[in-house]
Amino acid sequence: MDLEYSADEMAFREIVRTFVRAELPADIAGRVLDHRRLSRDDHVRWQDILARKGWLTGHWPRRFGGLDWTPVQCHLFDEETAAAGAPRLIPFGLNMVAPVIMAFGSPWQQSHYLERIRQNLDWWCQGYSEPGSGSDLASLRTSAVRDGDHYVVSGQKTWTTYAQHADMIFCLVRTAQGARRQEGISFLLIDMHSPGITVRPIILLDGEHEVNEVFFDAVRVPVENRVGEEGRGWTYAKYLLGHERTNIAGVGASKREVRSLRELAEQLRRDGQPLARVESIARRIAEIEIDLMALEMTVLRVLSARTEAPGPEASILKLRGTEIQQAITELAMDMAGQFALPFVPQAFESGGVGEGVGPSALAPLAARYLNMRKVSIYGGSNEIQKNIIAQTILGL
Amino acid sequence: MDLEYSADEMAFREIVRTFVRAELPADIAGRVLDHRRLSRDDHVRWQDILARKGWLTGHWPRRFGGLDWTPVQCHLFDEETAAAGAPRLIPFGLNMVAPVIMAFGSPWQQSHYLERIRQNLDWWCQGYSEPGSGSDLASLRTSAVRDGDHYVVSGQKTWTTYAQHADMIFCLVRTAQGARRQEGISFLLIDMHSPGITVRPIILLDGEHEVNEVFFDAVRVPVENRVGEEGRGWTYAKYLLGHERTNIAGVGASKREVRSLRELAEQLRRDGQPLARVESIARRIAEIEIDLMALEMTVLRVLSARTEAPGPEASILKLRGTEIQQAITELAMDMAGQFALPFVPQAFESGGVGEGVGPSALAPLAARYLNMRKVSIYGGSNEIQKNIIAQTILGL
Amino acid sequence: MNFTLTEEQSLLGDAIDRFNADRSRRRGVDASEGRGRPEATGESMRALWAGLAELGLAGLLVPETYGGSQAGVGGSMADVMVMMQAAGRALMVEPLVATAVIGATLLEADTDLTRRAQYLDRLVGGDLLVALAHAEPDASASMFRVTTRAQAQGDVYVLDGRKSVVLDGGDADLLLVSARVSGSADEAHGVSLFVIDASAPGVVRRDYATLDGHRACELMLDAVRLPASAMLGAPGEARALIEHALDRGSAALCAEAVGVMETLLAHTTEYLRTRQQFGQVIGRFQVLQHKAVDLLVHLEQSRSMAYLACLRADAPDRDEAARAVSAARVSMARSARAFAQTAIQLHGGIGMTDELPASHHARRLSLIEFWLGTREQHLDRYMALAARDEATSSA
Amino acid sequence: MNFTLTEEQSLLGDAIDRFNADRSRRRGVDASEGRGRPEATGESMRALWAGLAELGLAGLLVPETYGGSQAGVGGSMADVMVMMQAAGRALMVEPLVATAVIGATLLEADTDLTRRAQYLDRLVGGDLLVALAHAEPDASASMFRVTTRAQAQGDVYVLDGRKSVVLDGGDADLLLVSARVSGSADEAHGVSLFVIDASAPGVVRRDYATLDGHRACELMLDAVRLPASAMLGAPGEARALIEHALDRGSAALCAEAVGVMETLLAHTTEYLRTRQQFGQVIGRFQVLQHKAVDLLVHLEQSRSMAYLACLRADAPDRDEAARAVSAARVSMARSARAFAQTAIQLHGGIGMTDELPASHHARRLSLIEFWLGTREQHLDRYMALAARDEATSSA
Repeated sequence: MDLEYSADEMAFREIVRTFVRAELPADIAGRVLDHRRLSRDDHVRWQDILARKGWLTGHWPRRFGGLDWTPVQCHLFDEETAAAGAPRLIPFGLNMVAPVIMAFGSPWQQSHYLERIRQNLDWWCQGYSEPGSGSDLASLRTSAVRDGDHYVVSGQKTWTTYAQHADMIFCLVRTAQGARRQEGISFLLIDMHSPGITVRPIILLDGEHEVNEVFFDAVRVPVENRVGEEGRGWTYAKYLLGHERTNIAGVGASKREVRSLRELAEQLRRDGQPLARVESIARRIAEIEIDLMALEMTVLRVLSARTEAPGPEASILKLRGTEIQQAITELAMDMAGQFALPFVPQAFESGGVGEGVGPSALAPLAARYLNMRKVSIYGGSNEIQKNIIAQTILGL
Repeated sequence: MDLEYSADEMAFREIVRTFVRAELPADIAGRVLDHRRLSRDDHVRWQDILARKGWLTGHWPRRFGGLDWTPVQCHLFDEETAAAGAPRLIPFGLNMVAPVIMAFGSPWQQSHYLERIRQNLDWWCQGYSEPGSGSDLASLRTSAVRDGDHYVVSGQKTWTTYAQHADMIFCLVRTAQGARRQEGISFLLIDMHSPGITVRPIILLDGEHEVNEVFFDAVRVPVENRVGEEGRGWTYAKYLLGHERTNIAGVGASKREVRSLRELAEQLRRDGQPLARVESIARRIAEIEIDLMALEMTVLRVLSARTEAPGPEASILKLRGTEIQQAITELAMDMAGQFALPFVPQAFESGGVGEGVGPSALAPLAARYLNMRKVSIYGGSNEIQKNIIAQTILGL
Repeated sequence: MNFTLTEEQSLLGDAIDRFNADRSRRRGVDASEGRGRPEATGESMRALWAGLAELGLAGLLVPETYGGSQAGVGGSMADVMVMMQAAGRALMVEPLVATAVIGATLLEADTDLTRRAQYLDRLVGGDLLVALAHAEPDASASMFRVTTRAQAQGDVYVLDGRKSVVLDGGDADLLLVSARVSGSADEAHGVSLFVIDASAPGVVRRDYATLDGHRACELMLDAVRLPASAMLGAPGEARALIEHALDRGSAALCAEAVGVMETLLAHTTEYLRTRQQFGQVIGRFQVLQHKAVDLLVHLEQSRSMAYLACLRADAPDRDEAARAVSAARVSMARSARAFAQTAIQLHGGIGMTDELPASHHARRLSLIEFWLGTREQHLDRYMALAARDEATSSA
Repeated sequence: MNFTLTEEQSLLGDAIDRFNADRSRRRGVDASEGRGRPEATGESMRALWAGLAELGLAGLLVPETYGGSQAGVGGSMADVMVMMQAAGRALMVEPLVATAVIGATLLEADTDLTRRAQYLDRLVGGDLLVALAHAEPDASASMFRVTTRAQAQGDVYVLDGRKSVVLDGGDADLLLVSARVSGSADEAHGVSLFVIDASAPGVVRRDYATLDGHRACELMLDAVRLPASAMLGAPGEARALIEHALDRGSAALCAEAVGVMETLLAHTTEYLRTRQQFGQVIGRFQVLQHKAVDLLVHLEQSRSMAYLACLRADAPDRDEAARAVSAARVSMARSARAFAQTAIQLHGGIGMTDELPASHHARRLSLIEFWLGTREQHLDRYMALAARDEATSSA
């Protein structure tokens, strides 16, 4: 038993740190650290930089062009990049569809799509939820009807994050009516530029455009774009879900945000004293920090217990990870006091148009607080995670 | 709209206060205020004093020998007696079986049993729960078989509070197997001194003997002791439940306990300072006090909205009442620090044998903390209360 | 003790509900959908306010002598409670708290009787929007730290300073500004209240939206020169008045929160009763049922505390009033936050959208939680008052 | 980074589990039922302790030179973690923390090498029970307030004072007592540690049970005369040593909590899977499922923090060690309380009875939560250390 990083791991951390310090564009880092809006281009630029270094896919197996990073290396990479203010990696290609293609994809899909993801050539999005099937994913109704060597896809997906930016979407579609609803579902890779696809923005309560409705009107998809066997999509989707949740723990980013809370506490004053010296505030920061230590240790335990993707215990990480993320923004609101109220959408643009309305660090806060309500809803709501844990781990 | 007590109400409060000051035996009040164990005799003595004054049943209608107190008068009586350290009134006769007998009992039952309750001649207990039917009361199996002008009762009740003291028990028994489980249940009044009744103590986690198992081995009960019609016991039981919960809000006692917290905070020191000056402690006391204000206002709203027994909103009072009671003892534990650990059963006896083990006010604390876990379980667990609210008030 | 509305009060509540329903119908949206924001409909705030004034809302607290509180209703905080609950139900954005509650309270205390009559007359008629500018950028635990300076120079005062998050301040005709004529930042005495025309030279307002769709402003006072008569009340002794006005405002917000919760709970249970997942309505899931129950419990507690705050805000014993109001604010703040978060969570993704009313109600609850003092500020105030009370009673 | 037990550690855990299972079989009760209290079985604590010493538990932390830590296991806090988790699983009441962890740590630091060898030899053999008497009746936020006085009079020290809630102090042969040779109550320097025979004149112990069935005592020192040699280590410089011993003790408690939670979770889910109400097992009710999930989450967090505490308690950087241990205690304290309360609630009435193991586990969790520092004390300590760390790194 040993909690310390090995010499090799420390060296790896140092290499990542040095690289990030040199290569992460300052304007992007500034926007991340100040909680401003990131453009598509910000994400692409940073991911291109990593792709050139081979680090976009450092966690992939070597046979698919990855570097076989260990779980601890992945954790260190996440921590170092997050700390420096790198944008989070858009996970849909890298961490969601890629493992499915690796495990179940055809040789062509593997050589074509994985290579393009590795080079950061495609922006992927995820076509799972539908208006009638949110938590109850298996009730999905978007249909794919075989027509020669194509499927003709019709239906609607919703809550599709960044569909407005995407080149590709991976979709669960119904190719047959099974006896069980989980049967007859297939897993398709669809070009977002195909005729018949329409994207409609959904504006969230913070005024932002992150998610979309995606409409499919007789969209023709080559059969070779089906992953694995027809009708077995549910199996692949479950495989994928295990991967998605791991990332949601978000330890690296939360550590950065706790540091930012500490800075805010030094900067903001109450009765002339920095908030850091107000006991009730200092205690809450300390408690969040301690919760985050417990989460980080749990992530490391789960990661080092297995080389395979973590199972249902990933749900625990998602639960605690999102609770901590929400606690951080709530505390920031309480620290802001009256300045929790201004809602200045321009503040999201770099340059701080929030100026003149309280401390500029607080300008995007109300929107961020509202936005963070989503983390306990998406990727399987926290209630669904608890159902999974109760059934799978506790056998209830 | 007016939040102030009327002149009449103020006068009533003064009369109660004066009486209690003069008549409540000091030894009993001392035990209540110091959280020591009360004997059967303590309860009986105090209830006799009230009975002589007619106040044991002040809340009863005049036609049954009561004084027709208004809900506000009842609230003031509860508050004044609790504040002075009076034992809580044993509710099983006064507030539980009495309303049922008033509403559904025979003239003989009304004249006989109600009069004996009014004079504090019988100690009642409640025979509802069985080993297999706790939350799911309707699954009860204790049987009553008709034999001439008697029922022969066999079976087992459990969690029977103070059965060891009781002269009478009101029981739900099964007189027939109905199509629905709620059918075929009858409501019997049984003499605890009847042959065939055995009481076995259940020792709780604090070492106390409060509850019991009660075994019925072919106990003969006169048919005239059945309340209302045979097979309609479920209706009477539901009627009763509405009454029981109201009392569980326990505002008067909680107000007394908050005062006791404040005294403790003046008495205990940390680093030479009274705890009352430690911000984190002072805040928690204030928050509990505020919660209690909200509860009291809600009780008064519910009470003044109707002269009938409150409906499902009583569940809200039970929920919040018990949460506050538990919060009070938890805070006391936190204030006690290391002195939360000693567990000195003798401390329950008056005279403070806890002496020599930290401040004597803390001697019964660990046991009280453990004991208070029960309030969210008994009288319909808080989960059951929420089910009731969801179904009855919210229509879910 | 009596929690019953008078018939007039019931009628007032109904009238406001009807007014809002009519207005929504005209706009083609549901009354409870929180689509009331003028900028969303192109209507002018002035016109809307005039409509409300006709209903008697602008002058609800104003004594009959000045044209307010007619037809047996008005003049008391109990009436304000009824009004604000209705306002909350429909997510009204008009400056009821700023003008009709806080503004009216302050103007009624004006010792310049001519001006008082003039302003109150305009206020009752809907012709005068007022905002109190009191809080400053450097937050204080007490809510009564004032560093804005009013320097006497001959027979004028020169005001310098900055006021923050002045709700409805951007639209106001009249700004009531607290400024220090003497003493240090936290001293109770030495604060005066000035009546300033919003168009006075040196007054700069930076207007912005708040997270719920209200508007607020930052107010910069740069050598604003005012005649001595601009002072409302005795020099340096405005704190008690401001505190009373803010307490009335806080009590009004407690009542507004109740209205918002009522509608949001109705929306949420309706959603739970209709949304299907896993072959049944999601309201059948016990965990969601219990969370909905938590909402109801928050609502009922908040309702109780709104009574307490509104019916005690005008108590003759100022400490008692303040203690009740701050207790209510502490309780309401916690409930408002938990309520907003839980209601969104129960709606799932759709609760996150701007499209659905739920998010609008949740945002209003956040505004109410933070305006006129945070939970911690009110808790500290409650504690200080409780300590003072104990010191007195044991003395 | 590596969370895997060595083979020897796994064997140690198994051996303790087996030992407890055997013992329970002999007593005719289930190993996990918390019926291990000697007074309940008529067994003597001495005999039980001798058995554990044979297993190597008494001397687990003692270096091999003194006869401890044999067969490739022992000598590290990682081994203690394994031991304490097993101890928690079976609710052992023997003085593992008092003697084998805290006592051994202190005695090993003895600079009197002959005495060190002698005592450690007896300790390893199970022939010496030790208790640290440090906390005093007047609680302090720092946990290091010492007012017990050791007055030098010629070549003896005279001790006067009182120590509170000395866990396992009533049975101890040897009391290790912190007392002040100079300075004021809260000063870091000036505290010495004295080795006192429990039968020394002037030593009075008032023995009592704690809420979980352990025993503790109040220790009254009334002019206890000790030779100068009774002092362990350098005069006035015992604080660092005591702090290290307490940190090891706290880390051990974190591990014990994990063991208790493991068994209690197993009991609780078993109950949920078998108890029937409303025609189904109650484990089908979603609300109860989610509460059981909360238990699991608390367990997994506590397990993570037990690793952190145990593997960092001996870190060369004492501040780092202290920060990790206090963080773990804060997290564990909250989890222990919530876990105990929720587990009882999930059991319903039966969880309130002395008869069922659940209540015994719950009570042990309460003991662990409060012993060697409350949640608030550890949080304050963590904050003070974090502040010190920041001051250093920014300097």
